[in-house]
Amino acid sequence: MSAVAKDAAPAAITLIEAITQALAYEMRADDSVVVLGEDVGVNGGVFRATAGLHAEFGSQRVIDTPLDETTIAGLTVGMAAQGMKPVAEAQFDGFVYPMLDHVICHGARFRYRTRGRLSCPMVLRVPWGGGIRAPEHHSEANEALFTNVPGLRVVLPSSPARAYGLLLAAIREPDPVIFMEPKRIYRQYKELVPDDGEALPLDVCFVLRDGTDVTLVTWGAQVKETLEAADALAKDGISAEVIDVATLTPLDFDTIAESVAKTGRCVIVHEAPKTAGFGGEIAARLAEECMYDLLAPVERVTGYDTHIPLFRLEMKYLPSVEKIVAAAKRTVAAG
Amino acid sequence: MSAVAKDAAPAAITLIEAITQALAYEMRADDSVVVLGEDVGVNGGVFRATAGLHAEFGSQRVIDTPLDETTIAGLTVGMAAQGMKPVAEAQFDGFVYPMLDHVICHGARFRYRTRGRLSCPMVLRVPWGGGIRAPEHHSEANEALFTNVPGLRVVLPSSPARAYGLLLAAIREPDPVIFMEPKRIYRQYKELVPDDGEALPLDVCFVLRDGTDVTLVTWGAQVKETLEAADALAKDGISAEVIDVATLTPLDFDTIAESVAKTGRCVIVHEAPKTAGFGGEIAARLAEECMYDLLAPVERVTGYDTHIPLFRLEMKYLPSVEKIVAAAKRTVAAG
Amino acid sequence: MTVAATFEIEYLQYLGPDGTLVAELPPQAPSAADILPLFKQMLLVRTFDAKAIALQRTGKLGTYAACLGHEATHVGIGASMRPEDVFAPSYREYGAQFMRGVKPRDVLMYWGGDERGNDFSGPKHDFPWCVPIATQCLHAAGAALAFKLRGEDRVAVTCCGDGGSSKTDTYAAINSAGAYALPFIQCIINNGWAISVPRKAQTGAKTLAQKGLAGGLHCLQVDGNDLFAVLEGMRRAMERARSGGGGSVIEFMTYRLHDHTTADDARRYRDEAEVKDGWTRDPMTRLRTWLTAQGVWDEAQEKAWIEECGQMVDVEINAYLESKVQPVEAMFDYLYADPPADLLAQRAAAIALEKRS
Amino acid sequence: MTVAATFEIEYLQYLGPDGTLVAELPPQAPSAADILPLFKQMLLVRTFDAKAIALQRTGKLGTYAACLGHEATHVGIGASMRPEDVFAPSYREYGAQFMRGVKPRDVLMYWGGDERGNDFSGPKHDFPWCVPIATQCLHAAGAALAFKLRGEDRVAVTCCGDGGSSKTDTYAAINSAGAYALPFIQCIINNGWAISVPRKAQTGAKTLAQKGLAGGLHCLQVDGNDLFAVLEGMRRAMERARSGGGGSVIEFMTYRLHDHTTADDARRYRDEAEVKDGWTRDPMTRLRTWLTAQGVWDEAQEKAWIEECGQMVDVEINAYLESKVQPVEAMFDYLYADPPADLLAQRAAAIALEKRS
Ligand SMILES: Cc1ncc(C[n+]2csc(CCOP(=O)(O)OP(=O)(O)O)c2C)c(N)n1
Ligand SMILES: Cc1ncc(C[n+]2csc(CCOP(=O)(O)OP(=O)(O)O)c2C)c(N)n1
Ligand SMILES: [Mg+2]
Ligand SMILES: [Mg+2]
Repeated sequence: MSAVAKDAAPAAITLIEAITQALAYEMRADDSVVVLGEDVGVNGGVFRATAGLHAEFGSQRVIDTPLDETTIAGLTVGMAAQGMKPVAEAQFDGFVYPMLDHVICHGARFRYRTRGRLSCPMVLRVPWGGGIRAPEHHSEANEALFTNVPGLRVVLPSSPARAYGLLLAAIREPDPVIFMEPKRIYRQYKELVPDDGEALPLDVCFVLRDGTDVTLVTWGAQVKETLEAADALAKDGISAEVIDVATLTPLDFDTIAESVAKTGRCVIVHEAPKTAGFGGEIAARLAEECMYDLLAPVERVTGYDTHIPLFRLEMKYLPSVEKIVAAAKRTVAAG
Repeated sequence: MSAVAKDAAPAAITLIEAITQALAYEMRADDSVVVLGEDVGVNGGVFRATAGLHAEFGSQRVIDTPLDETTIAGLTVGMAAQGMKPVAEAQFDGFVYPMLDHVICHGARFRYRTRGRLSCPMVLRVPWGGGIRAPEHHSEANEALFTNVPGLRVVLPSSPARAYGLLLAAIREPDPVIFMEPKRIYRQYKELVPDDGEALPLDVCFVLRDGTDVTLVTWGAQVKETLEAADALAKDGISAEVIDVATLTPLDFDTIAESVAKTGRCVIVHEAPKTAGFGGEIAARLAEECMYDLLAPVERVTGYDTHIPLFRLEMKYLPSVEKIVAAAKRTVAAG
Repeated sequence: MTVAATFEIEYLQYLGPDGTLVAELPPQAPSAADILPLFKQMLLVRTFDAKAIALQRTGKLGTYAACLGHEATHVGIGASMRPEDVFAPSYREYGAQFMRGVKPRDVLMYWGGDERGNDFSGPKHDFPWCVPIATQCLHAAGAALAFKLRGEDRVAVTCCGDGGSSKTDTYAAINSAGAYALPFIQCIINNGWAISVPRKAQTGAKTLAQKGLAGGLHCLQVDGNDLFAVLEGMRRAMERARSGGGGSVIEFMTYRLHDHTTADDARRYRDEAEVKDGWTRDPMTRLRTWLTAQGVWDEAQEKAWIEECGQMVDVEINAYLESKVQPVEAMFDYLYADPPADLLAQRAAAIALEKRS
Repeated sequence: MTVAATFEIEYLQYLGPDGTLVAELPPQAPSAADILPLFKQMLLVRTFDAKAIALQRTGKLGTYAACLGHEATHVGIGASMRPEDVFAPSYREYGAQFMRGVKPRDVLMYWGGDERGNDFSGPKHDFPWCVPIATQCLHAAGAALAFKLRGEDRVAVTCCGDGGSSKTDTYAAINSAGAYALPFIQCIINNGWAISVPRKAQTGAKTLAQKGLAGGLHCLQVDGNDLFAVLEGMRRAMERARSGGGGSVIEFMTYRLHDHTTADDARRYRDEAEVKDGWTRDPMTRLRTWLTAQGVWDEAQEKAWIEECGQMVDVEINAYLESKVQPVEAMFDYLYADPPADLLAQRAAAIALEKRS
């Protein structure tokens, strides 16, 4: 309950607690913010993201929905168009598909369609990605569903502090935000995240580590493996810069381009399938805008072009430190 | 009706007539093929793709559905898993979103999920793209919804002959195929398409024109503008090779790579929004695999990162000959 | 036999096709004098509709969805709402929207391929036209949920067709309206056809009104060509919604006298005889007969009014025809409140391209 | 008042919670001797369930969805089907599946994170477990449509929960089954909870059975803890389906005696008192009492049988525990009938990586 207690002394918190803290902060600050989804109420969400919110804000602000994702998405869009700021939860990434129609045809279009008369300041929170030994459809990395859709912002934090700051920004954003949460690192580590209501910008990539030989670009849970890969590379004398993209769209390509201008090499790491994953977009921008900076071909370390397997095999599907290191070394060897 | 008459003398037909011809051919050849969708029956489809089929095959084979895309997709998947070969129609690209859940979670997974016990030999036909002065949601180029999904094949023909051959292949394919039809060129021109039941391969790109200076890669309706751009470039002494990707996934990258190895330059043309459009994947592959062949940065000529406007402005949104020519010339000027 | 539940769905009809009353008017029925402006409104709608079709036929409008035959239902729905209520239409209910301040020119702009039609002159909170069938129903439910959470005395009204009643969104709207006891009215406008698919092919349900039972809503079927029945049905549903009694589903039985849209040719799938029969239940004729019998309307008045309607509509048409196409940057300017840098670069490039060509 | 339609939903219950008959058994009810194997099956299911939970608690299984309390419903559904019928389960109806030949080891493989569980020993045409709620209902409707088009005498049976009855897919399945008059049975297994959301929060509908009215299906509510009621309800629906009478919706009133899954802690949201009360309606107890009263069952038999069940389940558990993990290439090998070249290259790379590490 501490995550929602108003005057709790700052304590180190996990990523999921940072989500709760951001939700609670903004619900206190702005009456129009409501949370809705399956089991978000008394139960506090299957991942406990909304733990304590029902107790503090009641059923008028923390709303259990009937079990239907179309319903959640449609109600969210409708409420948002009428002056509320709904934060909807998809229980798992694999259940987001029935939400797409309302998000794409309406959420992403209300402002455009009505020349600004209506808008859709909604957030869709989506626990995202594999690696938690969960059942089928609890492990998808499907950000590419959203990244080709104009009018959306697709955000994927990878630390407690960034989760807090980016979620605050997402809720305050006047346009719809798809907020994907790397569930594998929900409870991976704690960090001190002051509950100061400070949002982080939705239009920048975060450079997590400076380096000179190769740029490792990633987002979400893979930030962990990527940083570890940078450590391993350092041991071999390779200096890797690590960038957490954080906001996939609209993309802050400048930060990536600057880094590659310096390093001349780039490895993109993500857990979604390779083909037409968002990594392709970044590689494409490099091919278009940074060709003369590149000393070596761009590499992508990604999930395979198959479905993430059930959990007995899933770790073999995901990008690993080993795979990232090998790719980085290839770029260094190449030029 | 001629398109479904069995012994009609071969006549030049349009792309949409080639679709009808392929459907009729395969329905005659294979009893398990059925067609379903909204208005596909007596009405023959809003684009007339199923014109005459109801008269020839009856309501047991040509099935009007209740007005619900979830229904169409779910029934299709269920029927396909039980030994039928349903060819479902989404009336327009903008109505495909409620179909995604069944297509992605089930159609693309039945074989994988059951280790081959069940499968899903379905085709989803989707009239695709803009430029016909239609109402809202009748003009989307949303192939990127499908290209990051393992287990699907995404096909987009661009001529009557390729529409015929690729649709036959799609229906015969034992796994699900998303068959997107460039509605802007449904009736653009006619060509002789013998009703010989010959399928075209689903794993190759088609080189429509040989060239030496720049490779223009495109699909769907933009093949028209791209060929015209090649003509215009030829007048300026620039020899453009034109590739119709046709099957986006699984991608035949080899054909593209070979061409770029020869020309050293590549312009990718598509009407979907640029960011995270499928063009990004092709550019990424070039950055990864063909960097040393590239004489100039890759260019993309695409829709803008906004929704295709209603029809008063839509042509300004779409790639034009002028934009393609300019991009190709930039690549030539660059190196 | 133990019975778990029983249900009964009422049917309302007062004014029969021949213009005489088939049942006593409800106590709350408007007087002839009060009905008259609504009849005039119906005539205005019909005038507009005919002119819009003509515009399309002469290439001056894109695809247009006519509302011929739906006037009593549409106008009755519009007349039953307050400005602060929210309306979530499909793409056909101009008659309801005109009563809320939407102008014919807005309709024409929309079907003329210009987004500004959706920035219409009606209530700023009303939803725009909605092409993806029945998705608007869930938006209305979301609006109703917002009203309930904020304690506002407002009702969300939405329309879908007989085809739309098959759409899962309609069920979702109905079910959530029931689950949250929302101030919500689902109008199902049963005009017999969903493009080429007849009502009976949509569902095995005997009535479309009974779709509401799946969500525990109050269900009612009314003669949608009888303005009195429309008004009484809406009155009951509004009263229930405003008094915290929750949502309703009303099925309006009407008939699509025109093609589905101007892009459709109904002769492919629909008997001329059926259409002829549809005309015998025309909502205008019966109301005209009744009003004339009541002595508040006559041929001369009708002629004068129709002329006036024509002039009013022509003003609107001219406003539409004279409207300038939006500049190319309009496709960028309304996407985000705070447009990202890359998009602004694309915008600049598009403008530059315009200038060049 | 003119009535457009009336509906009545029957409730079936024969064997009350105390094990005595509350109504005369239907003529088609099985004899005590014929019921006995089903009771034994229920005991087997319960034994399996307890052992599966224990396996999960000791880290030898992933998340598992228990079926404690659902045995009469599940076994009754399974017993009512023919092998050639198709079953489209959710993720909980092992009791029905075991009767169709699915083995406990298949269930364990699935929840143990191995796709081979879905290549189960049951009918090759049955659908696999389905995680996206209620999507299986539409697959069953699709199967039923295939049966109807091919003129096969087969019925498609599908299950969803009380939560699943809110899902738009369920409505879509019901509506299409009605529109095409399909041989289709929608079982709604109302166990009171959808994870933490109680039945009453799902919908304003008085019964879940009435969801079927929206599609014009026959609707029935039965006591899902009374095997006789389950069998009779299914018998009627099967007869209707086989005779071309179309689809049915049956709501089975039961209770989830366990947490939602082993990943859930129901104490967060559910009163212990309610669970205690749930146990008073346990489907096993009442049937045991009745069978004992009929003189076909006694404590000794039960003891012996439960021991036998334990042994049978242990064999299955061992088969599961001893199963080898699939090789890495398994994630590539079942994606396409005809795998594309790039995928084969990824497959080769994955195998190479395996060999290296
Ligand atoms: C989701 C979706 N699918 C298909 C269409 C194409 N379409 C437009 S109108 C229509 C029929 C609608 O019929 P009905 O709901 O009865 O309303 P009516 O047009 O008769 O008023 C169809 C299929 C659409 N607009 N949206
Ligand atoms: C589309 C979808 N949304 C959410 C979930 C997560 N989830 C799994 S089971 C469940 C509750 C199901 O309740 P009910 O339908 O009553 O069936 P029960 O588990 O009680 O048998 C939820 C929300 C899911 N599996 N699929
Ligand atoms: Mg209709
Ligand atoms: Mg339940």
